[in-house]
Amino acid sequence: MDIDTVDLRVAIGGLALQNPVMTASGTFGYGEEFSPYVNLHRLGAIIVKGISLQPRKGNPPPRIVETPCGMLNSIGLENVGLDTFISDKLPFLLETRTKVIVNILGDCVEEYAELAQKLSDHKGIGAIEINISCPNVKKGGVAFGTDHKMAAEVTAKVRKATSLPLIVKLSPNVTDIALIAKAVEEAGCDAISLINTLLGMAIDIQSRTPKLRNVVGGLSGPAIKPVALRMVWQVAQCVNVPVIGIGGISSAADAIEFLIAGASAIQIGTANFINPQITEQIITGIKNYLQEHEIDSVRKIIGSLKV
Amino acid sequence: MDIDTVDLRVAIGGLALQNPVMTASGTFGYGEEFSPYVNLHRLGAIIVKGISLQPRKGNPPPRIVETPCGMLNSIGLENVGLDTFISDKLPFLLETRTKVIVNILGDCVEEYAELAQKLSDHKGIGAIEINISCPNVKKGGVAFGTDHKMAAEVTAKVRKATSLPLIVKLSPNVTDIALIAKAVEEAGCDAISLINTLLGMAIDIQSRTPKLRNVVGGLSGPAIKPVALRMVWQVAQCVNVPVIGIGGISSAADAIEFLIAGASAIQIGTANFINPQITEQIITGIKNYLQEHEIDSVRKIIGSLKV
Amino acid sequence: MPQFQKKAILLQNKKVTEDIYKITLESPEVARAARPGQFVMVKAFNGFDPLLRRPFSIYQVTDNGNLQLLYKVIGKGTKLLAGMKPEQHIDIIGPLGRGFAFDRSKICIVGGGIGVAPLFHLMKRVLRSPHPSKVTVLMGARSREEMLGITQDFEKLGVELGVATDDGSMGHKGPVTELMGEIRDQDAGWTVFSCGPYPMLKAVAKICDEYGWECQVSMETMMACGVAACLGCAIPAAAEEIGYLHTCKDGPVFDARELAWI
Amino acid sequence: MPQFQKKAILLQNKKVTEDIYKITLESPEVARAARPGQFVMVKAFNGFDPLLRRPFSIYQVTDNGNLQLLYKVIGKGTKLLAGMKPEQHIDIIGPLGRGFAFDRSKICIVGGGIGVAPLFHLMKRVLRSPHPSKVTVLMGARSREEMLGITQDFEKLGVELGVATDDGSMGHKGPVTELMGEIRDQDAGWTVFSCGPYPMLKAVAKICDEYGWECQVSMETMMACGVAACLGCAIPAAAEEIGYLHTCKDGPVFDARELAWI
Ligand SMILES: Cc1cc2nc3c(=O)[nH]c(=O)nc-3n(C[C@H](O)[C@H](O)[C@H](O)COP(=O)(O)OP(=O)(O)OC[C@H]3O[C@@H](n4cnc5c(N)ncnc54)[C@H](O)[C@@H]3O)c2cc1C
Ligand SMILES: Cc1cc2nc3c(=O)[nH]c(=O)nc-3n(C[C@H](O)[C@H](O)[C@H](O)COP(=O)(O)OP(=O)(O)OC[C@H]3O[C@@H](n4cnc5c(N)ncnc54)[C@H](O)[C@@H]3O)c2cc1C
Ligand SMILES: Cc1cc2nc3c(=O)[nH]c(=O)nc-3n(C[C@H](O)[C@H](O)[C@H](O)COP(=O)(O)O)c2cc1C
Ligand SMILES: Cc1cc2nc3c(=O)[nH]c(=O)nc-3n(C[C@H](O)[C@H](O)[C@H](O)COP(=O)(O)O)c2cc1C
Ligand code: FES
Ligand code: FES
Repeated sequence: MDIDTVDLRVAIGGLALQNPVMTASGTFGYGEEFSPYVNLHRLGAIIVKGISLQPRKGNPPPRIVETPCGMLNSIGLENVGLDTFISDKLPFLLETRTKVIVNILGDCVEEYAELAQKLSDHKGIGAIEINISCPNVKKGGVAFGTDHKMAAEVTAKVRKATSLPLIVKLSPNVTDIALIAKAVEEAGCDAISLINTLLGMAIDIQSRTPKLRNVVGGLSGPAIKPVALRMVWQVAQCVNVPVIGIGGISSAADAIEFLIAGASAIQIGTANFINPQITEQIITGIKNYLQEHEIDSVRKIIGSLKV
Repeated sequence: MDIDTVDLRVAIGGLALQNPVMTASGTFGYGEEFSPYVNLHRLGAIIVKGISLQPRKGNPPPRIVETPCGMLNSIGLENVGLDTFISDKLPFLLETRTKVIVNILGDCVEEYAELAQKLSDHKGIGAIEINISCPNVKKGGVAFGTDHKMAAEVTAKVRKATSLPLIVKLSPNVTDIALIAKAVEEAGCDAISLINTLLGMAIDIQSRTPKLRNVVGGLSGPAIKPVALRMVWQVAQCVNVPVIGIGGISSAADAIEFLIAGASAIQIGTANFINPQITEQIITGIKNYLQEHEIDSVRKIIGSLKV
Repeated sequence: MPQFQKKAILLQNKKVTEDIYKITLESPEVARAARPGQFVMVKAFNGFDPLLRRPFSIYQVTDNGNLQLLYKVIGKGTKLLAGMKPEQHIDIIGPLGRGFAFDRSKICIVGGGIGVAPLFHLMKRVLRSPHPSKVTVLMGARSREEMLGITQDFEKLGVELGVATDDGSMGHKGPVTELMGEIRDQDAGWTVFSCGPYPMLKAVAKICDEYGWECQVSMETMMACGVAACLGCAIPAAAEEIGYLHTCKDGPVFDARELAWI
Repeated sequence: MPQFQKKAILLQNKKVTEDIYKITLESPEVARAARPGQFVMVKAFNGFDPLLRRPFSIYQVTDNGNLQLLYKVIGKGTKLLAGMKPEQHIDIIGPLGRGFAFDRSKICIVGGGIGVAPLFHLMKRVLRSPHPSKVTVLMGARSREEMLGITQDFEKLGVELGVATDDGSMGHKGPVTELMGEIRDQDAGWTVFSCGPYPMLKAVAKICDEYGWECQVSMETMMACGVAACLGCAIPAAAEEIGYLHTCKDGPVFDARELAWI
């Protein structure tokens, strides 16, 4: 089979992508930061750092710490805010051939809805991804994503506010990921992405203080891959909307595992830090795998796990 | 400070240990397997492979797969069963100076209770640890440990069946670990150990089959340490019974992190496979740390995290 | 059965073919205790990635009393091992498991590829025993190059080899098991000792069953501990009431009739 | 500002003192683009443990156009780096960040320990500029041994050094900041360029503020990406409305007045 006949295109709830490889929110800045290293035009989609209505300063440092095959972060959702994003960051992104997905976050349901609505006014945005791992300030700070009712509520409100393709990004810190997935599907999302980071912690034994100033943070990187893959498989089996796999993906082989488990596309997070060229290498790697196995379209391996 | 004046003794719900270092269930066989490598007399306690009323054959292979800084297992609770344990395994263990803790598992509440009661008849058993990560067969196979009511029920029933110190070992695959911890405390346990393994998965991309025959398995090893430490810290803050920290501990520094986070003792699991001498090395390492910091008792660092 | 955890000193790490290496380790206690068919668990890398030890059969104990392993570079762990240099330390546990039982007098050794590893140790011990047995060695490999890599030491012992290659570049073209028929008529009552890929071992076991020969096979499964603690190395037993045997303790050498061959 | 991800070739990895190494890398593009005070992100290990790249200041670009780093062995990453041998490849990203702005004419360099790393590159460039500035170099170290390790290249340039050691085994006994007072009276209007441990930099910043001198400091924070994407390298800004600056993009060299010094 000729390598050029391999078809990498996938569709995520109405959004057509040239290939299934996206960058995960918070790990690829606003795209521009990686332009010296990657051909941005080749990516499936760029998902930008989570945006809130107002700019946020984030948590005090230290904000990151390395752990075995992983890292903890407590960035605290620092971002430039919606207005600066639209004026300073979006124009550069829209010049790429790649789809732009805006990750949004808020303290309450209304904030999410307002963000979605305002973003819908801007041409060129491919989709909205809602980060529901944030605390619901009106509900005592419990994360939206850990309660299926809150998760459904925020999804439904955002659904009403926009006609853009809507991706809901799930938190893995739950007993029953399928329950949350079904709830947000029913509430009207077009796709589900998972996983966000696992809650973790590290301690400096010399000073007996937490290594993160925020005490706890989100675990990402290869360490979490087995958990992410399991959750993607569970969710892909119980929803009808496309699933996007995230968590520790650091090679084409990793990405292919998620596709086989049922993900229609994947996101690369922490691996961008270690190898800024990883996204392009994974696109090439998926293509080579398909050619070697004489499979003409990536869509044919999605959910093809034999159990 | 003289190294010999460092006091490593801790008490776990009435069980006095010469030091806080135990071996985690399922990773140290029945003790004997490690006798060529470790001086078993030096350990705080040996926790044996989970025992059921009847022998169990376990899951079909492959049962283990390596992951980044971790491993997945789906042993399927293979064990020799209560009777053989008592007749063939226990006598060897009772000859050591080290406390013996029996980890138990069952398909239903009654089985746990019966096991606890029968074990209570045997002199020399230091404590019982209940593994509530097993599926409750009568409740559709949902794990006891993922529902606070089921967790409390099995704890209460076992509590009635034995007067031995009772440790409940929690599953980390839950939204709110504190909720489960408080429920089993209220149901009468003497200590809480955590974490058991995180549910994970791996796929062979050549054959497109799961790498574990059982599809999913339990993730253990250094990869899970940040999650385990976070959960230990959360639980230690909301219960009054002693907490035992487990998860990825592979060095004295790791063990000390858990003690500082609030664990009164710790268990070493996967690290035994990589370095069979690790338990003794960790005991020595804790002692050295205390001496260097001029702390005369390990009890003084338990829960000493400054936040 | 003495067992040790020791820091062995790497003496030599020699490339034998494109992807096969022979490594010589100084570890007197382990070498002294090692019997043919046993293995060691090797940790040749710091850090936790890769995490687990890797099992390797004992290829031989050299005349100087050193331990030798023959290994094929497959993935991360063996790649790191291949990069190691003399004087570095390698943490090993061993000797582990149940080896070959070879008091029989008519021995047929059947090896496939890197599966030769435990068979050379056996061969040497057999030749040295007071009543040397009648020995036939049949060896399979992908190609002439691989064959030369795995048989070179056998040739030094002066034993005669029946060889088969997948590509026909040396000896019989086809699976090594096709050579077993040839010795059938020579004489009855061979005991076969075999190691190689699972499909080959399955075929060897079947042929032996047919011919009424005894058959001992060295098996591979994933292993985490190597010391019978994790129960990860389960292998289906022939007897259903047994369920699973464990490769690290009940094996790696099994009587072929003990296993289910599914 | 061109930036690259390149496989640099290790040319030399030389032990300078007990725990300080100087590593020379062939990476012409990065070397050509490098300005004093900038850094590179280094991945010198395969596998995911350790996972993250490590940031190192550019110590100098040698006369042959090679990149040189001076590093202290602290933990896993630097230990692995110290074990690397000539001809091995090291993946680097750089040059990164904002370097020193040194068009001023009266330059005082204040270094502490391994904090000397970015200052030597600066020193060389300053001496080569068409209107060479008046330069004073003040250096602090724990001991004579460490001092000799970090100042040897400065001495080759023929610059005069004020030195201070913690144990008094060389030069002034006490913190290097105590030497700053001595040059105060000589003349007004120094611009100070400093790198070293946080408490030292804080003291330097305070003294400069008092004396009315300009002060540029090279800061260290944990970094995951080095390219302004992760926002992990936050450092508190003096101006509350700014909140945090980011060491990899706004730094690592900051005007001391930009920072909060908490
Ligand atoms: C008892 C026994 C004896 C062996 N003797 C030899 C020998 O003498 N020479 C030789 O070349 N090989 C031998 N092997 C196989 C050898 O252990 C694997 O090739 C090696 O572990 C691969 O490691 P890796 O990191 O290079 O590969 P990886 O990339 O980690 O894995 C590749 C494959 O190697 C196997 N493997 C990986 N880790 C383990 C493990 N912990 N236990 C078992 N299998 C594993 C798996 O099939 C895996 O899919 C033996 C295996 C066993 C069980
Ligand atoms: C801009 C910048 C320039 C630097 N320049 C030099 C230099 O020229 N020479 C030199 O010796 N050191 C320099 N450092 C410090 C150097 O990065 C650390 O010493 C090194 O990363 C330690 O790695 P390790 O694996 O040996 O230590 P570890 O055991 O991993 O950690 C020990 C300590 O090193 C620091 N560290 C570890 N990883 C990172 C990271 N990714 N980012 C920042 N800090 C980290 C932390 O304080 C950590 O507690 C610089 C740091 C920064 C931020
Ligand atoms: C430094 C950092 C910042 C992140 N910021 C965000 C964010 O703003 N919004 C979001 O939805 N996820 C955020 N994430 C989560 C990632 O998008 C991703 O879900 C997670 O890191 C797991 O993938 P990985 O293991 O490939 O990194 C962040 C992750 C990291 C490491
Ligand atoms: C191979 C294996 C078998 C295990 N068997 C049991 C068991 O029978 N009962 C139990 O409560 N936990 C069992 N566990 C869980 C461990 O006791 C421990 O909680 C877990 O592995 C996390 O610790 P670690 O990261 O130090 O291994 C097992 C773990 C492994 C790796
Ligand atoms: S490898 Fe652990 S029991 Fe056999
Ligand atoms: S290190 Fe990632 S933003 Fe600075």
